[in-house]
Amino acid sequence: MKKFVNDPDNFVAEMLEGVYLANQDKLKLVPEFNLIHRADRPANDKVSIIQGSGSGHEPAHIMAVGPGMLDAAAPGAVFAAPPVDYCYECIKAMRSDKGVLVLINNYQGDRMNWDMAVEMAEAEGIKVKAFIIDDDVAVQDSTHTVGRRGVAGNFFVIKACGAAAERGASIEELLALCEKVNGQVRTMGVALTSCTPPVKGTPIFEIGEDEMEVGVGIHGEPGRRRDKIKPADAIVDEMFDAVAHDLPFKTGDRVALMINGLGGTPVSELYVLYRRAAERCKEAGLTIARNYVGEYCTSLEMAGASLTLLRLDKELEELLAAPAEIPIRVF
Amino acid sequence: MKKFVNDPDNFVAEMLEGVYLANQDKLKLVPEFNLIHRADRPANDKVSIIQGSGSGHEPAHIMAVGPGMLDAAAPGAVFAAPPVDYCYECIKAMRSDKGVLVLINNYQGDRMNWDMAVEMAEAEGIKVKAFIIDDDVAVQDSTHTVGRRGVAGNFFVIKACGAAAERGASIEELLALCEKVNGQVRTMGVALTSCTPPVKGTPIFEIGEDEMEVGVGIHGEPGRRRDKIKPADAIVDEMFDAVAHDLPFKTGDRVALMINGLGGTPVSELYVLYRRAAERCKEAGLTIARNYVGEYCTSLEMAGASLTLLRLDKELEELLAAPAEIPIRVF
Amino acid sequence: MGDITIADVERAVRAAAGTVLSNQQYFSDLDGVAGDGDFGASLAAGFRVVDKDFDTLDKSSIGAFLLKISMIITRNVGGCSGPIWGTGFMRAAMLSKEKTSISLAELEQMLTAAVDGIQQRGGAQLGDKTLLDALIPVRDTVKAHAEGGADGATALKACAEAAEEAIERTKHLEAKRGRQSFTGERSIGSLDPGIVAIATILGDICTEFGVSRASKAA
Amino acid sequence: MGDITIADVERAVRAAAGTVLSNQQYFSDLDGVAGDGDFGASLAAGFRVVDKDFDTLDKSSIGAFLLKISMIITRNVGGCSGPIWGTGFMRAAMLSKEKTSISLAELEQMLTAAVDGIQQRGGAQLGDKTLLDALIPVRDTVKAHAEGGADGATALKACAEAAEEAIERTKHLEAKRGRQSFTGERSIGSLDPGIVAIATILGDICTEFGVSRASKAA
Ligand SMILES: Nc1ncnc2c1ncn2[C@@H]1O[C@H](COP(=O)(O)OP(=O)(O)O)[C@@H](O)[C@H]1O
Ligand SMILES: Nc1ncnc2c1ncn2[C@@H]1O[C@H](COP(=O)(O)OP(=O)(O)O)[C@@H](O)[C@H]1O
Ligand SMILES: [Mg+2]
Ligand SMILES: [Mg+2]
Ligand SMILES: [Mg+2]
Ligand SMILES: [Mg+2]
Repeated sequence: MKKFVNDPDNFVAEMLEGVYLANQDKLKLVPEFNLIHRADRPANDKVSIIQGSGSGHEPAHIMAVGPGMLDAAAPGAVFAAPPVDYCYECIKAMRSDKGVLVLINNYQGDRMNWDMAVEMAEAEGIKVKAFIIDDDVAVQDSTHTVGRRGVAGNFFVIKACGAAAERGASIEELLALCEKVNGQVRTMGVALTSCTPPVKGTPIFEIGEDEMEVGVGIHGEPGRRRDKIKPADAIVDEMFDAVAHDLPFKTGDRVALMINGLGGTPVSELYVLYRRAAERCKEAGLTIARNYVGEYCTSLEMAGASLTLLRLDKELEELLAAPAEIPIRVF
Repeated sequence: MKKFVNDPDNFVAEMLEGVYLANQDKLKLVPEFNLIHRADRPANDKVSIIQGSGSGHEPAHIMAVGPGMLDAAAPGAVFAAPPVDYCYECIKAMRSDKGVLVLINNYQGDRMNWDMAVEMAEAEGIKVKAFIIDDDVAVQDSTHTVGRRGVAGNFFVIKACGAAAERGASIEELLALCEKVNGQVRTMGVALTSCTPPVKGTPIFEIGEDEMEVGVGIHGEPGRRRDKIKPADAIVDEMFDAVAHDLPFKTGDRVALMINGLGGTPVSELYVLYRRAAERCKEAGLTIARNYVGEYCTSLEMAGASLTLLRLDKELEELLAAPAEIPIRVF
Repeated sequence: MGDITIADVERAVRAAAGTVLSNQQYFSDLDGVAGDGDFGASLAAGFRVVDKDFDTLDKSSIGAFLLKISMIITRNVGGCSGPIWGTGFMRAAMLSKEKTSISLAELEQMLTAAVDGIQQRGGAQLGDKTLLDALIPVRDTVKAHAEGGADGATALKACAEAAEEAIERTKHLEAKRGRQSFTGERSIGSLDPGIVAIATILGDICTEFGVSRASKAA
Repeated sequence: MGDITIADVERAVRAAAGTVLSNQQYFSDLDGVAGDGDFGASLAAGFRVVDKDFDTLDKSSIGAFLLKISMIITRNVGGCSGPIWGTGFMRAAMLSKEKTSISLAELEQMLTAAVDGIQQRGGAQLGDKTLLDALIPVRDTVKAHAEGGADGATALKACAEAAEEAIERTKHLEAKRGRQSFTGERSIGSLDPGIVAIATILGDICTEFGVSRASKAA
């Protein structure tokens, strides 16, 4: 296993401790519940925004905790939704008179655990609301299934709500904002390699040296199909078409464009992808008001990338540009 | 080849175009010379700071171009120092009355090409000075060789000089600052995997599934020895000891600690490494005044990490905290 | 008399814990085929605690005991399995408060309560290729044997076989719940780890009680 | 008479370009052993242009021609090879201005100038396991043949052999320059790509001029 890891069972705990040690002035850590929260929150004059999904998607979500973003995150084991207790303790710790907003990526495990936790918290009179994010266009919606997955698009929900919450938005206003962002954001990803959860110790799926997984999930779930690796531009074209036609995005739209690395792909390649995506936006008459090139929602060390488009309006553009401060810094 | 690439020969050119397209308001691109520079520079009241080495180390150095950091970068092909012409055109484009400071990582190729370019520029009456960075403790210095390699520590030279230059420091003052930073920064890296330059198409070295390269170079040059992969803490201990004993760092020192990912290692693992490094600093009586966990100087998609320690004083602490703005953003 | 004592329940749960711990890798690998490969680790995180704390668990009644099991699983198991298994044990516990022994008919009611709870929690139906496709037939088997007045051993053997059959019967189905559902048609042909887990556990319980039948799935 | 004409120089350079382009992968692989694996690609980036623009290059004199080659290499080749090869051709060009043919003695002076320039540029000495370990013996060979009044073909054959010998002779040495030097003792036993390139080029030039000798290295 080509990983920096001690006892695999301690991987998440040690990562959390590392994040805490690097940000002791700003964050607090409650190890029993994998809980990382802002040292200066909760505050009763601000809605608390929290998220917890499986680990292995860093910087999502523990490294997105900070002013203008999340107030707390309570991740589970790698790729496993947090147990009910983690969710419940996270809500309780971030209790605020203005309420607690739980952002949930649309996976059955995350939903069930958070549902139970929300019920428990409400039973105690805590004001808490949950919102489900499902931006992945790879798996088609269907009444039978749980619906689309929540992937890199969750960044935009977090950022918009985080900014609005700092300005005193009510939980009802934030839920409306979630609806708006989630309704206008679409993502699709492609994997070139598999990834290995430390405890499992072996790759989550097999893939040939010349193969790619189109529409892969951020937990290594298979996507639309297995195919031969194509030139970067052809891959972008497929992701762009899937994403752009889904909403659909239309000539004249102002958009945020995100090229998100899945963990093992270097930023140099992400910019090669961005180049083509920007060309496609231009051809489609979309104006890129803001761009994001880097890692926002990963799958451990998986080599791959996802493309996200978010349709903007004045409010969103302004919220995305608002200041924020998180553990991830570039200088 | 598990890469997002079109024609491998165009990899660097397309990456540069991507960086430009994502930052058209702030950067200019001169494709003939792989030149990326601040759109608002040069300015005669500020020393221009430039760097150019091989590509494949992104975000170093093209994504470090911006206010408070570099004014321009002119990378060569992947892992190859830029040809003399690129260096020369970069100096010329950034010509300033206050002078042009060239930061060079200590590799023979980079030195020879920049030397020739500096000679040519000086012959034209351009005020230009060069500084050689060599922070890597992995390869021992020796009168026979070119000396130590310049690796992730170059970030601190860039950041400190970038901040000082914005405040009007003279080129002589900046050279003194370079001496100070380079004199107090030490780095060592470990690779878990090899990496594949797009044009070469095959890994730069072979390494077993259970092996690591201790003291690897950022171009895949072999390091001190090949060894079995050890627990994360043991790897940190070896890097820390090599780095700390080299200067040496002493009880009471205030330091900047950087855990730099080599490209293919996810940030979750970097924080596992940070955790142990912070423990070691504490044991050694070093106060971590500022920390850096992420990718600063990479080797394409190589899985691995380096540990850098910089001894601080008030001036450096203040310069490192100064504002900067580069293409790499986190929100 | 065919009654199941609290001692039987304890042995069965302990055997189940053994099954989960010794099959962790196998269960995770099954989950890796169409899911995300964490099923074995998730479940083991809970049953490891069950196994460790077993001797100190409240055994004043079957209900009290199962409630503890439910809480341990809810506390320690993430993913889908925490809520699914935690809810199942919880509902079964509700119907066995104060009881120190239960009849097959009462067991059937407990299993029905567990199935209902799991369906409310996760919204899965029979045929969605989840562990319910093993649990529901098992419940029906207990019902039939209870009505027929069979003894526990006979019923247990039949339950293990019913769960075992579910593995192959659902293999060709498309998963509609949990992560495997995202793979859509590609989940067809893969074994559902939850169903395999139920069958393996029942097989090992048979062995534990010396019921002549070795689990094929283990 | 044993003079070397500008036509000979053109053929030799074109043959060298062919060698570099057809051995790009091989040269890079050699560099990958103890270096960074870009030698073949770096050199090819320059000689590809030489080959492409060949017909339009200034051929008014040997010096003018070699100057152009030097400029193309300096412009297009990065890494150590750009300055090293660019400087070498540049210095040789300086001594052949206006000349359309040169004697072996003049060739020896040109090679000496190239060697000196490369040493000034990169500070390498004989035995540092760089292409100088091939170039210097080649220069000495030309000198000996010039003094002995040998003809071009005989000298060329001897030069190719001298370069060829350098490959094995330096194999056990430790690299002191360029990236390979960072590998220290671990560079011992590896072939230096620069030396192999010189030998391969001279071998192919022999073939080009029908001098009875096939390069072993190619
Ligand atoms: N909605 C559901 N109802 C009942 N069982 C389910 C449901 N969703 C998943 N399961 C069972 O859980 C198993 C997967 O468990 P686990 O891997 O822990 O969940 P996750 O999909 O969160 O990784 C599946 O094999 C299936 O049998
Ligand atoms: N200082 C030097 N003087 C002469 N030749 C050198 C020197 N350094 C390196 N070389 C030659 O250049 C070759 C490596 O070229 P190249 O791979 O382009 O350089 P880099 O080390 O920058 O990647 C070596 O095999 C060696 O023969
Ligand atoms: Mg899971
Ligand atoms: Mg090189
Ligand atoms: Mg799973
Ligand atoms: Mg090289």
